[in-house]
Amino acid sequence: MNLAMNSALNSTINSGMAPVATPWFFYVLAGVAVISGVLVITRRNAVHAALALIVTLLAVTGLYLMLYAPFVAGVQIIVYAGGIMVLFLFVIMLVNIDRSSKERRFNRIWAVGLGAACALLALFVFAFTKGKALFPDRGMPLAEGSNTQEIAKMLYGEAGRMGQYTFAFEIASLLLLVAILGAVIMTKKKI
Amino acid sequence: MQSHILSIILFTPLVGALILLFVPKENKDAIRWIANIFALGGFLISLPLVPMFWALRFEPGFKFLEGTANNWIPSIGAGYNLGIDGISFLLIMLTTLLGWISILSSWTAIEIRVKEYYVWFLVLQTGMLGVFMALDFFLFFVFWEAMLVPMYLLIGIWGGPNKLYAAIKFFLYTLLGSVLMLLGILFLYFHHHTVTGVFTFHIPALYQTAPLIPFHYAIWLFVAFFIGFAIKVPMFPFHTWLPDAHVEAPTAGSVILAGVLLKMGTYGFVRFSLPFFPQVLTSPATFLNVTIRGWVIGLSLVGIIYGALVSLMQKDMKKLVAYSSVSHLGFCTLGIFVLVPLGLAGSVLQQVNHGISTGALFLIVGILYERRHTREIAEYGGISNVMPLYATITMIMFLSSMGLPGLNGFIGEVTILQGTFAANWRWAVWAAPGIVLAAAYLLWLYQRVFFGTVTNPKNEKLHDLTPREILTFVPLIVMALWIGVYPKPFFQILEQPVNQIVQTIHDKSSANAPVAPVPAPQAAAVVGPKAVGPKIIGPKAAGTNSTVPKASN
Amino acid sequence: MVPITTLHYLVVAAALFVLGVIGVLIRRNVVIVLMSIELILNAVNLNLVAFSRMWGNLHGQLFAIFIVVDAAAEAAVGLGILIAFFRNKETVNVDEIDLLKW
Amino acid sequence: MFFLDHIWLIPLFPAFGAAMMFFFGRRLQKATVNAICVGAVVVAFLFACFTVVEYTHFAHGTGRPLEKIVYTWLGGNGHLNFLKKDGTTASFNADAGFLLDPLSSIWLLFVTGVGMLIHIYSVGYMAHEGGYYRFFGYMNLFMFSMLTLILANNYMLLFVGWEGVGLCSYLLIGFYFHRKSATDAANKAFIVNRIGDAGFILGALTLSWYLGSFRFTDINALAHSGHFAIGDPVLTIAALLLFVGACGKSAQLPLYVWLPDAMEGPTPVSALIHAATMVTAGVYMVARSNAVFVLAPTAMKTVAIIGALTAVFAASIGLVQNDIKRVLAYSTVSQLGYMFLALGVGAFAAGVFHVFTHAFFKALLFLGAGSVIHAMSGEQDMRNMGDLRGRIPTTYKTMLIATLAIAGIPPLAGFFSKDEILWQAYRSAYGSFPYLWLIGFGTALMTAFYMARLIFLTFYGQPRMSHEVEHHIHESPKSMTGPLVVLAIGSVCAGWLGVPASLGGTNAFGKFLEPVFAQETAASVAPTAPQEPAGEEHRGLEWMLMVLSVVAAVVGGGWAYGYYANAGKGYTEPIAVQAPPLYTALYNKWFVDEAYDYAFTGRRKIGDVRLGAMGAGEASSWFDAKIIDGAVNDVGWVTRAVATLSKWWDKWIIDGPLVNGPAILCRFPLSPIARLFEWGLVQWYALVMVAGLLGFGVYYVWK
Repeated sequence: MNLAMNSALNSTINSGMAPVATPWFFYVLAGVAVISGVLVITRRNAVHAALALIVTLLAVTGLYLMLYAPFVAGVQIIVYAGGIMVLFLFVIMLVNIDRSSKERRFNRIWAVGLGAACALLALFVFAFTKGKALFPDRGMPLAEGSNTQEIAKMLYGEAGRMGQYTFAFEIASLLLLVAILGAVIMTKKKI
Repeated sequence: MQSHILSIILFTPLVGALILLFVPKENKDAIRWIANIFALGGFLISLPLVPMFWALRFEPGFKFLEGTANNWIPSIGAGYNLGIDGISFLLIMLTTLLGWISILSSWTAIEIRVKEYYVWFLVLQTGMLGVFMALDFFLFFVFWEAMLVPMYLLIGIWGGPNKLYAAIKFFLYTLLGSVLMLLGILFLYFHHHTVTGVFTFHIPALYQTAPLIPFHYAIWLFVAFFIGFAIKVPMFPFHTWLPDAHVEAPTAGSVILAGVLLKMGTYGFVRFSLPFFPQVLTSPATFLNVTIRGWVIGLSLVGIIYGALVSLMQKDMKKLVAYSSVSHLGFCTLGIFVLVPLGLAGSVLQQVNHGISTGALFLIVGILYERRHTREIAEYGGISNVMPLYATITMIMFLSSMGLPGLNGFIGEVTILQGTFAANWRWAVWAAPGIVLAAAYLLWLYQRVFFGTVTNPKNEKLHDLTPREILTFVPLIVMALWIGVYPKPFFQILEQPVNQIVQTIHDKSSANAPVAPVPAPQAAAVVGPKAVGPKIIGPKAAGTNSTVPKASN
Repeated sequence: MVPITTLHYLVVAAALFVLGVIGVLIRRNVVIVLMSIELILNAVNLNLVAFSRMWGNLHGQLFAIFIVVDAAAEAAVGLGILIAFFRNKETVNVDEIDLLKW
Repeated sequence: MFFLDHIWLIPLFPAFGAAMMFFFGRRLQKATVNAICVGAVVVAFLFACFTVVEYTHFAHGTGRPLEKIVYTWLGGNGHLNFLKKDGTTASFNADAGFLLDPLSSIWLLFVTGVGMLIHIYSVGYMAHEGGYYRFFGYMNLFMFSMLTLILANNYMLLFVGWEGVGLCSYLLIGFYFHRKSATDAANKAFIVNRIGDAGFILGALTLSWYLGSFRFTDINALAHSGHFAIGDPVLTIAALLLFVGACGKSAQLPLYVWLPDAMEGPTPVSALIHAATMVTAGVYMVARSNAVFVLAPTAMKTVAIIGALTAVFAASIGLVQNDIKRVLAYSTVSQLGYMFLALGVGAFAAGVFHVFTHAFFKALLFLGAGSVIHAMSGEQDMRNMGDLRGRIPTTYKTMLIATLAIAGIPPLAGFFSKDEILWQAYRSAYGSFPYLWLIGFGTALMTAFYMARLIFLTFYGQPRMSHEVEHHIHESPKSMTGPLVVLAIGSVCAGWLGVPASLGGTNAFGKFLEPVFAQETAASVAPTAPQEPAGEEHRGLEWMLMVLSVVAAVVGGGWAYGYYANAGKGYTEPIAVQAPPLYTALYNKWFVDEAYDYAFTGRRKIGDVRLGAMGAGEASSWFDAKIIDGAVNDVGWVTRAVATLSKWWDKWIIDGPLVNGPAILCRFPLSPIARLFEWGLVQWYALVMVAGLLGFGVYYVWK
């Protein structure tokens, strides 16, 4: 049943449905993401950096949507933009931002770091140009409508059987639990 | 049919220990209450086992089995397998009872590091129970070693003035035995693989293959296991860790040490040495014209008399009781190695009796120690003037320990002696002086401590037993009287396993002698579909097998 | 106009990745270092989702979700450490966190 | 059949009393204690009487034993088997079962009867003592154990009572526990008894191993079955081992030493335990095992010889003792020797008869002595007594009767039983033992002498006590004199139950016991022993022996009269005058205690050497500490030495040039360079990671 549906969907999509958005939409989102990424690492004020990061995340969310990944996009908004960034903002408020905003932004070896990063960028560029042929022109289409169900099946299983990722999922929840406990214990004033 | 009562009994103390970890260490009374509740709970939880076991007491084999073979670490063939028979059942009940009593007795005795003390004690309790329940050698060894550490800490932290010496001696000495035993276990493990092609630590499976070991290996294996267990018992030349450990250990530690830990050695003899090496036990003279069994029994007899003589001259009460353990355990090992069902039954019963009586003796010494902080006999005298109730209870337990009929000690001793008579009357005659000397050292001790007038002014103000202390003795006295007056249920519980053990020894040793090994059908069933059938070890092995003599009953 | 291929996304992801690396390597403020790590993780996520699209199955997306979980855990613990540290040393500058230097 | 069916209740009455004392005694009034404890024994006595009456109806003169099994005590469901000597298997089994036959009936009656009287006596005697409830608790516990002993139907249950009475004896001897001599005596009693007990238990186990059962009825049946030849070695060994037990309990050579010391206990205890009941347990046990003993002539001979030697040995010591209770104690040992002599020559009934009569007059003597001591405010030394006959007349009269009885003056009880023994020894079926008769005769002479000496020193002569004591002398209360009178009647009349045929009697006592012993006597006589002499032919000889022993009694008494009748302060002992070395030896009890202390207990050293148990203990302790533990510690020392060596090697060789050398090398020229990579900045480490990443990337791209 599952298989049949998948193949049916694939055939309809392959038969020439257009991508969700036009290319310029991609360029806009990519540009926003990169520019606000630059802001994240350059802003002196951490609050500003955090806001820039939120923008980046939202732009990346847009990119996810363009990639037929609505569920991941949702997670991205809810967990990242909603949860993690609030956490960051709280922490920024807790720690002393006045002082850090007056000090040097970069450490002493910033030049080396920048050089290394540039080298990395160069490596990427080189790799991409060299390996361009490896990537197909258009991606395999995915069923957008049933995306969440499909993910759910893989995560939770169906018809009483464990899904492929159920165990990993449980482990992940345990990881979160440990992280929560760890965070609580570390931030408690007196244990 | 799969009942989990054994696991429940086994892990109740451990749960208590885990819960104690979350109690703040300043809150000593809460810690004591929780530890006591879990110790008492451990005992109460084990009580349902009594009717359950009683219903099955005539069934052959192990009961309340848990887990299938090799289910724990399949890759090496280790399993979480529990199961008990009458022998382990009695020892388990003894362990839960003594565990509760000794934890109860520590209420006021332990004032420093209370939390750690109780945590370790409860861990120790689980370790001991595991030893008696495990049906997998790997699991057995884990528990065997697991209870070593808590005991080491109990002696080393809460012990007397010379505690470090005693603790390290105890640890190293016992570890030496454990290492030898581990080597033996590994040999059995690989031998099982050689014969059947399966790696497993499952004890019932090893029962099938161990008797096939060629004699000249088996004898060394026997010695390895023997030393491991003999140190634990302790038998005559391996006993010197015992007085030191006892003298330095806290009261409850001594109670558990004497009451349960020593039984692990004798339990090992019964559970492993006998069924694994029938060919060694029934072999003719091997060393200096005496059979292996003769040597072991000789050591037991020497232990009986020697322990009694040494305790006669002790000046330290705890040391006296410790050496008396050597003497009593000599009776136990004697009963085991006469290889007669009666002797074996008496030996197990005597182990229980020794746990009750000597446990109580250590409690008794501990009570005086707690009040006066000395164990020198010369420091006391006339105690029955100031502590009459204590004196009465002491008298009862002394009588139980020296084997007065109507109390428990007699039942075990006379059963062992009757069994010994059936094997060789000379052995019984040599054991008899132990009975006389037991009366001598205990009564002399009693006279010096309790009789006379109070000569030491420090003893004038001693207060008699508190209700809590009385409570620690009541179950022991009840058990002593019960076993003494109506031991039939105990004999009924023991009948089946001891007959089975002796039967297998005689069967194996006679069936095994000249023929090539044939795995019993049960072995195939145990090892499952992977069994590749018998692998004849080769002409060399067959040749050596043929030199194994017939059993000479 | 050139159709948007997987490579486009990879380029964007690479850019974000490098930005994140730069942030990790040169910023002194620990908070911003942590944010840069989030940036790196996002870049990886973007890659995964793009590859998921490329191969036409959902494993990539699932990995992305797991990485989000991991990011959340990492942020929680990291910020916890940060607060504990800040309470003791009154600083959030990463080059002053050198207690283990010797 | 109510009483026979509930025979197991008899021991439980005193057990109940003891339990009450154990749990509540401390809080009870003396009157309540009396009601419970004395009441329990009275009830037990009445119950025992009814039981025996019912038993006589049950047995109809056949003497068939009544067995009542309450529950299985030792043994499970019968699957605990062991190999007998002949290779067949037998089941390990001992019941909590009771056996009533003529033998146990007699013991039952006199134990409960005498016990009851002594309990009543104790109410008066112990009235002013501390630990009243404790005393009666122990006494009741003793009654329980003794009744278990005599009613048991197998050796193991008998052993329960056997050790139980030993324990009670221990507790009661040590009743005045603040006195070291008392506790020493208690320990001595228990430990010496334990030696006997070890023998007993080995004997019982031997029997079980050989015959496959602990039960008396089974063993008797097997012994009668004719499967076993007379002189069977295993049975001989078993009988000898059992006799070791009897020696311990009944104070025979060489284990008699505890009994004289046992006089440290309160006097009623001496009367009940160390004269009338417990010490006869050995006799009971040997009589009970007669079937086995009869098959073992060597053992019988041993019993007879030991008995005779004990009799004369103890009597000789009794001649010169000054402590009134000690004289009686040695007298008891001596009389017990008589009993064993009788058993040893196969005259079981005569031995039992002497036990029976002895219970009355010896209990009476002890109680009378207690009354004297009571009157003398605790004085026990006869040298400080004298001329008491007018001041405590009841005591005097009753004690006189007892003395005449024990000396063997007709027609008092002792005459019949003692003469029966002497006659049987003389004409014994076990080969002729005129020597034994001679020893017995000499003992009779000595008995008369020391008993008369006791009476004259105590009740005649001139008063030798201090004035305060003299002032306080008074007759004892009714509760004490009452039992004395009853026992005196018994001492007079008990013998009439067994008037021998030669004196025109019917020997009812012997007839009653006949079923227990009859077959055995016949069986044993058959092959070797000479034909039993016909009564008529030997009647003259028997009369002659009777007259001889009466003459001996009179002569002994007359001697004593000559020496002691007018003893004043500083009177002389005739033996001390005529044979001083002998007197020293006798006065010091032939130095047996000292010899034992040197040889067996090790309480005394020979020079610097300590022998015996304590010597062995010291040697073992030294061996343990120095050799065994020394070896263990030496192993530890060697390990440590090796470890120290290793440490040195480690520190100066391995750690020095080999480890630190390169380290120094690194530190000086190399470390500044290396430090570039490790300078503690987190971001530097991150940079290294990025470099690594780059490296990998480059590798994969250009590969």
